[in-house]
Amino acid sequence: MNVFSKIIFTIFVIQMNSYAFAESSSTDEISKYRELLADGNPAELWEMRGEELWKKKIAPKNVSLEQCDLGKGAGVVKGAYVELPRYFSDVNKVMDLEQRLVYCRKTLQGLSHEQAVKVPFGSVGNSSDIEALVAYITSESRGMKMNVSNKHPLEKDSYEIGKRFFFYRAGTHDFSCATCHSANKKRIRLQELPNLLNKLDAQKTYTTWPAYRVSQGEVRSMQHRLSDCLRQQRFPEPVYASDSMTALIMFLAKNADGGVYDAPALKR
Amino acid sequence: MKKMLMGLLVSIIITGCATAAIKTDYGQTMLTLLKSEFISKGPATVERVLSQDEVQKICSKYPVERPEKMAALIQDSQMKTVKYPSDGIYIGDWKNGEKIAQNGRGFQSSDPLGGVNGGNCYACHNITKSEISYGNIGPSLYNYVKAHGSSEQVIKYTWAKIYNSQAYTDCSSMPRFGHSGILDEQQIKDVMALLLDPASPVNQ
Amino acid sequence: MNQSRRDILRMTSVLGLGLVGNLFGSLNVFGAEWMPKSFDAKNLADALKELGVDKYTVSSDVAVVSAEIAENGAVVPVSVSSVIPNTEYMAILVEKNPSPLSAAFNIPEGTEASVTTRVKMGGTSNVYAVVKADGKWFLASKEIKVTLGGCGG
Amino acid sequence: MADPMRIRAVLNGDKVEVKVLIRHDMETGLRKDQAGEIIPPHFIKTLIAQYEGKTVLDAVMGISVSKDPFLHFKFKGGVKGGKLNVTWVDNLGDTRTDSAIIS
Repeated sequence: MNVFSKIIFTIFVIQMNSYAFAESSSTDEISKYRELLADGNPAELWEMRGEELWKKKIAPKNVSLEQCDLGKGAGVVKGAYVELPRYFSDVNKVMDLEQRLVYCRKTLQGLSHEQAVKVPFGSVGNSSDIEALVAYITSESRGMKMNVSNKHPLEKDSYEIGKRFFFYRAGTHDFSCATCHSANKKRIRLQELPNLLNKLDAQKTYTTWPAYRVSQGEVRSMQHRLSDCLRQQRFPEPVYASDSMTALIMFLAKNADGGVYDAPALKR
Repeated sequence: MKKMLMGLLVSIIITGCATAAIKTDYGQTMLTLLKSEFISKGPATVERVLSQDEVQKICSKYPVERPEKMAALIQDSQMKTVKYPSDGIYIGDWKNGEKIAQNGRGFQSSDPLGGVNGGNCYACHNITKSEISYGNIGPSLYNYVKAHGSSEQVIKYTWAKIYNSQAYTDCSSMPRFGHSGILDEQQIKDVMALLLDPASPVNQ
Repeated sequence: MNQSRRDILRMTSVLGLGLVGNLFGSLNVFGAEWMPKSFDAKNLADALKELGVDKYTVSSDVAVVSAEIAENGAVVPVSVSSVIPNTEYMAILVEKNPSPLSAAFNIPEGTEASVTTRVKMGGTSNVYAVVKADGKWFLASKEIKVTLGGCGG
Repeated sequence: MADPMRIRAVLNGDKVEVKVLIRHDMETGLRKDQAGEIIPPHFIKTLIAQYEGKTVLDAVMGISVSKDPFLHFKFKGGVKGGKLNVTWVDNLGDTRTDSAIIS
């Protein structure tokens, strides 16, 4: 190697090193940022409000949600979320948490469908009762293992439909869920993308939703997470708490089986 | 409609259990749900996502790998879609190219109809030294000219790659920017400049 | 609240003396008075002037603790702390924000001179901790980079 | 009506560690809504924390404190079972007081 190419080579090595360094120190600092934020999660405020709403009697029937059957019997909240979505014999279909909540608000509390799905996602000055209820209910499964059933044929169907949805490439940008979520260690900008086909990633992701999103100042549910993915995927808007979303959630939840539930969490 | 479908589903399963002959067509059920449970909003329409082209169909069915024949079919058919610049000029303004690379808007349900689309290149690629917030789904494009040169062949390849990525890589994650009408000819020229202009920060 | 009481409270807050507050007994339930001129100041120099910071020392006994990169400027965790004895007042200022002063704290005796909160940052900026101890002012700063979010925007 | 705060006060050695979470929009008055109208400012201006009547932290805040504010501080002199009150007042005169028992 002559002197000239040696110099070039050295410069190249230094540059590559500083590059690698810049990248790893950026991600280190971002992990530090997340750690600092984890201390004091505003989602707790949603959990508190959700618990009040769960127990609050409201018109027209003047009953609370305390008799709502989330799958483990009327009124059982503890551990309900880690077994959802699931088959419900009273409606003969598979429901996720939010679909079930809508059902309980309609049948138990007597709300119309419009009332029951009103403000599914909150915004400034327009907070969502649903997000608060979801925060409360999910918090009651913290520390438990994901244990989603696929024994019932309809549960299996829901999973398979969700799987087809996950791989469905369409629209102007040719995106599917899989475009961003089927390879390890990928990032969009600096945001890490979980590989939802990889057990550990799928568990880590599913068990940390819902979450307080610092970018939005709200607790966001799984339905919101999926809606926002679909928006960026250049897909039209899914109807809130619909069967297709339940199917997709079923696919993701089942892939996360065995993961220890740890939400509402806090995310960017 | 939905109820009917679910009813149908149930009956299929019941008969399926009995005869083990009829299997639920999950893909078809998914499409029916997509049609009935999604609402067009802004530039993101139900019709658009329901009308998959052949490429999208194959890539949905074979997300990871596909038979060689299909791969070749995709690449050949997509290469034929590439339209090179009408005036023979490939390189525009790298400063506009940088703006396009930074902009992630266009065709989302939250975007306006007829708005200016971005390329969102930084979402997946390292491009310039000054932007530290870049993704890694695609390869680094920093020092593009140093890595690839700037021969006519490279220029044409780069154009075609941006215009229709699947001309070279079947089922690439990269959108087919020209073919799908995301970026117009001038915008592609500007992105080309970002990669190939010696004055662009990519090559500094 | 009448003007004279407001003035007294403003004075106590500028002086930052818990003791003065105690002299007024029941008054201290109202806490520190909000200082419009300090909060409205449009640059760091003006904000410091309005806070009454005339002379100051850059001190390693004062610290701004945060991550060097914030994923989102809407919520940036910031701790300010001081090991200077008799620290009685601490303020957080974000230099490049439209109004740099973010928050200020009176630190009564017995309270540790270390407070953590979260601030909004319009973009990458120096964040300052301004501390008053024994009537003297001390400063420290740290640059915090604010990055973009994910795809689409 | 303002939502309740979440206050945690834990005795650790000779210091009480306090964490306060507040549900508040902390609107800057600089943002526009979807219709292009300025969203009026709405933010907490003052906050005071008192242990058995004695002030342990006294804060003033501007528009750049984050939405759903969080405060973390420590003070000496508290005992288990003692009561900590936190009160905030915002620019529209809305106010809220909540308390926590030191554990």
